Amino acid sequence: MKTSSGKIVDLATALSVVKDGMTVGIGGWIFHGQPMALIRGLIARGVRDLTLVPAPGSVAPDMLIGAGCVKETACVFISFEHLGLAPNFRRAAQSGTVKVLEMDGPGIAGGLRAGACDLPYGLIPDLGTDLPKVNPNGYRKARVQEGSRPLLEVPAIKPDVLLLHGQQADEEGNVQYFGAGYFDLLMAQAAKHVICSVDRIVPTSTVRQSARLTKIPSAFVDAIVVTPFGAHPGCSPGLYDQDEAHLKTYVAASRDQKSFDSYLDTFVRNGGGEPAYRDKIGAQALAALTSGGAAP
Amino acid sequence: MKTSSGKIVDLATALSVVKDGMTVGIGGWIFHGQPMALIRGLIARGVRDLTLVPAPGSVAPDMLIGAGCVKETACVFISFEHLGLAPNFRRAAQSGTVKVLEMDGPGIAGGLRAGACDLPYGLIPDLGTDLPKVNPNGYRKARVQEGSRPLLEVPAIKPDVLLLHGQQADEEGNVQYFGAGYFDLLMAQAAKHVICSVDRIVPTSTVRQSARLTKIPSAFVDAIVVTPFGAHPGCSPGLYDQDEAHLKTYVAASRDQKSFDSYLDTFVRNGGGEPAYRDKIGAQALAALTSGGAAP
Amino acid sequence: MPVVPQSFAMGEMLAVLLARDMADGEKAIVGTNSDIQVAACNLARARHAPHLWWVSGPGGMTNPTEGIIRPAADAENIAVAQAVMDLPLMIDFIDWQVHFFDFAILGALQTDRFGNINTVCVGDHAKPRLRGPGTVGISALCGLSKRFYIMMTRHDRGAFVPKVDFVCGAGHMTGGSSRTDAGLPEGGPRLVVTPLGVFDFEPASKAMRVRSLHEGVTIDEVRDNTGFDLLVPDKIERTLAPDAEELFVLRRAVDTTGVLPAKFPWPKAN
Amino acid sequence: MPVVPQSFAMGEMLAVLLARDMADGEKAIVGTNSDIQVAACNLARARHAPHLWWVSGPGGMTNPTEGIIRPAADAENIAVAQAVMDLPLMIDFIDWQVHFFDFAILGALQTDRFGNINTVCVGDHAKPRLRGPGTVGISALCGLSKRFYIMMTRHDRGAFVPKVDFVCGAGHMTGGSSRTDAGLPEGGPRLVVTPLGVFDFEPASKAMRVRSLHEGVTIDEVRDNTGFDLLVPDKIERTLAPDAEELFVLRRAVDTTGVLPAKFPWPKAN
Repeated sequence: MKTSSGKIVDLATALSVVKDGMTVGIGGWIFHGQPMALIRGLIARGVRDLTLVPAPGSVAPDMLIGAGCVKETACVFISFEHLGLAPNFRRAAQSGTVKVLEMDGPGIAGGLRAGACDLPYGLIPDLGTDLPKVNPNGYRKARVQEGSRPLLEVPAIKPDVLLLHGQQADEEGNVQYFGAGYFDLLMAQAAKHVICSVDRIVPTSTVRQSARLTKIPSAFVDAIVVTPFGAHPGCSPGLYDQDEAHLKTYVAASRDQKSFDSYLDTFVRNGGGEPAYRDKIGAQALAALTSGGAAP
Repeated sequence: MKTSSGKIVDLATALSVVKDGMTVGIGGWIFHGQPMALIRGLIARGVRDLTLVPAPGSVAPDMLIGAGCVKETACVFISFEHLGLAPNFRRAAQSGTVKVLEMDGPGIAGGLRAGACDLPYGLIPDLGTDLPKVNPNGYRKARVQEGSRPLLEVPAIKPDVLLLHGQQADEEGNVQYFGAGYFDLLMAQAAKHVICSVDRIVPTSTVRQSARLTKIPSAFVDAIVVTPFGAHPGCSPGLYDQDEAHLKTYVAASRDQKSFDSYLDTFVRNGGGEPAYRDKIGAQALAALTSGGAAP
Repeated sequence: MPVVPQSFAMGEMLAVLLARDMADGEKAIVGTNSDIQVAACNLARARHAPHLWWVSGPGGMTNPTEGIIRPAADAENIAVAQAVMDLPLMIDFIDWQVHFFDFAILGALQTDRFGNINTVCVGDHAKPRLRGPGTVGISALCGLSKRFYIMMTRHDRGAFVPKVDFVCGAGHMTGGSSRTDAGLPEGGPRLVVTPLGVFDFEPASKAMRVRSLHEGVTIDEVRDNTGFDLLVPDKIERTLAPDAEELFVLRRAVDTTGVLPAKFPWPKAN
Repeated sequence: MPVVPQSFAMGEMLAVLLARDMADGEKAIVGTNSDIQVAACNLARARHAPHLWWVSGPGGMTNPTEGIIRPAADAENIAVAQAVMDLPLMIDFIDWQVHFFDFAILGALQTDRFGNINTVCVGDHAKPRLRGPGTVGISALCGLSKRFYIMMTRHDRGAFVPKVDFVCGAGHMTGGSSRTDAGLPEGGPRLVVTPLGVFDFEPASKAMRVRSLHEGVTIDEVRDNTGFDLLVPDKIERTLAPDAEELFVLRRAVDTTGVLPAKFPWPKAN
């Protein structure tokens, strides 16, 4: 007996669960595995007032912020690395239009683990930083046992929806990564609903052949969207490099809101979805990213 | 420049750190990856008054207990599966000669994680069991926030020495497992000193070829002992099966202390170490375990 | 025990009875030394629940299905699994998370009227008459999964006691609402399957109740072998025996080397 | 900045200076976007510290050494690594454990007299003049490793300030014993390497001190570019420039494609 798991859905169906005001987690790591097709889809839908909890990221949180979808964002690390600071995040943070919940590695790790464990809070070491001063709800002094080092309590993090990007999945919903898994599985355990974009679908027999690559087993996945180049302009590890040229275009377009709106109108809000986006980027540009020579 | 990491040592050197009265962790899972050569070595050395913290195990904790090396043992699960109850553990627990610190999965997981994290205790759910009644130091009621489920505090577990068994290692001290890693890495993070037996040594180039199999990276390993058939009579996943015939001999010999002492005199306390042990088991028996046909 | 000669082994029957109660898409966990549990999950996957997801508790392999029943923790399961998770990644949802698993299937040294489970000891813990293997994941699986099954390969007054000597897995505790009153999530045991019959728990009192008796088993035989008063409905059902199709799939797709009949034959009639 | 034309790039010099201070058998962590850190660790491994162990913080690969400097998180490092750990397995020793790492090497938007680090913002956090990327592992690595290095690719009064606007990595805090008084383990910054010189911290006051100036750099130039008073020893050492053997190994075994000179040339003399 073979029936559909029902987990593979189109982009619109997958994103229909995301409502204004929700807390949205984002996986990946800086330019690796940013779930950009899902991000573009959310912007096209015009969701508002999101609270973001991004793993250390780049263009995914930055684009959502630049598109006006975000009320507040946790910031563990949002960077464009050698391309500079995250331009829209920077502008929003400096002008105060988006509230920043300052967070560090132990804070997100302890909070996600508490979320995954259905514990009210996690215990982390007090590392003497200024984070508790600017995020007092996120870092509370813990009652400490005699002789113990100072500790903080960090509240559980449980995103309403989590957006991930993997390289391939099977019909069952097992998602495989050719690179590192970063916080993706821990976030999936903590989140209430997990949407994962993948570049391609493969038979379950292919998944079984390299079971150690299945970083997000099907039990942790609610919806899968098959979107080739769905991590563009970031990289999809093992499949294609990040698009340096397009990222520079993006940074240049982010110099002010008007210019960035024009970028969004061209690439994201044109009504054509991912097929139109891929056309805009162009066949030669996409092909070059897959050939191993695009990295600087 | 190539020098020795100094981590590969002989059995006697590796075990010289184990002193009477220490807390000793044991890795593996039931009959999988029991570090038996290290256990036999400890018995031959005559260490006393150990406190054991075994991952769910079988013949490793049972033999140490039967040899009189143990003052008290944590018990998460000690079983001979289809071969019945762990005979020496059972006898010692029923007669009260060894104190049993009753523990469950959440207790050891929370305690090891707290140990690895240098936290004084871990928080686990209160699951309504009788464990806190018989192990009140191991399970304490936690102060609970409004609306939270009842929680327990479990103190950090930090074994003085941890004994593991992997299939192969390189000269750097990277230990590879062909099967599952169970609690071994978490225990290695929590322990103060980690000794790992392996069936064979391989070049680092071999390790690099399948880096995902390195379950215990070299940074977590203090000493490696190369002992072919070092997990016998348990199995070394992917290399040889458990020795059902010898395990039945073991169980039969464990019917009383006199009989078990005779087993130990024959197989363990004969002054010949592992070479003599392998001779006693015999070439044909060992060979059969490697051929894939020994499992029932 | 059944005096009617059966065309299937006890282990096969238990696997079939458990598989029938599983639904498509559910999530389950299987411990070490769990041949009947593995068979039940894979039988359900092969028949009516193709998207049932199960994971080897210690080994982390998900949905290993090869037509051969191997110990759930074995390395050979990696080659036929959909994923392999490291145990420290799994403890969050095994030992802490509420209702991650739809069900687990657990054996026991003792169970009692309210489906509490004991695998620790018979008699006083400080000086037990019989020292069992211990608790491992039983506390968490009984406490946190949406439901669990109790699978007993023996049904006698040593195994079915008025009150377990040691609670290592909380069932319905002392009955009624005592489980949720203690702060545990909704759940508890749903069915008890034994060589004699199938049992459930009466919704209000949460006391164990006869649901069906296997072919050839009498209610008196069950009473004689149970150390407490079972609730007995007016009309006692007869367990629907494994049918030809169930046995065909079990033997040709799940347990092709006959592990279940070899390891779990019917106990000798006494 | 150095007016003497150098036969090596700034990135190469920083890598060499850092590598020299590493000892065999030490454990280190390298974050994302850490070309100089990767080069320094692999140079030390290739020369005097063959058993130095380093792990990619986000990616989990250990000791990837291929003669090419790739981003530490990249998938291509898996094929040349000794191990690959999943991040949730690593957080215990990265974010919690005291003194697991011997050292980390960190950059910053700002550092101050006591070696505290800021990568969060310049100005008030609520309305910053410059919003930086954030803290990620810096808090834990500064707080928990046995020592750390501060590596600055610019040396000016914007980067070297009397007091950082936001402490995201605790150095010697307010100097003296303030770090351990606050309950942090022994540790803190050991060296600061910049395009102008090498700096350390005076043992009692824990204030930043000139250790050596690079060829062509004057103490006045350093004072002009540092926003606080550095401690200056009576005799100022000259930094020992990378020697031929160091550069040979760096270029022929560690950075064969020339990532460091391409990405980290000397700043233009002003």
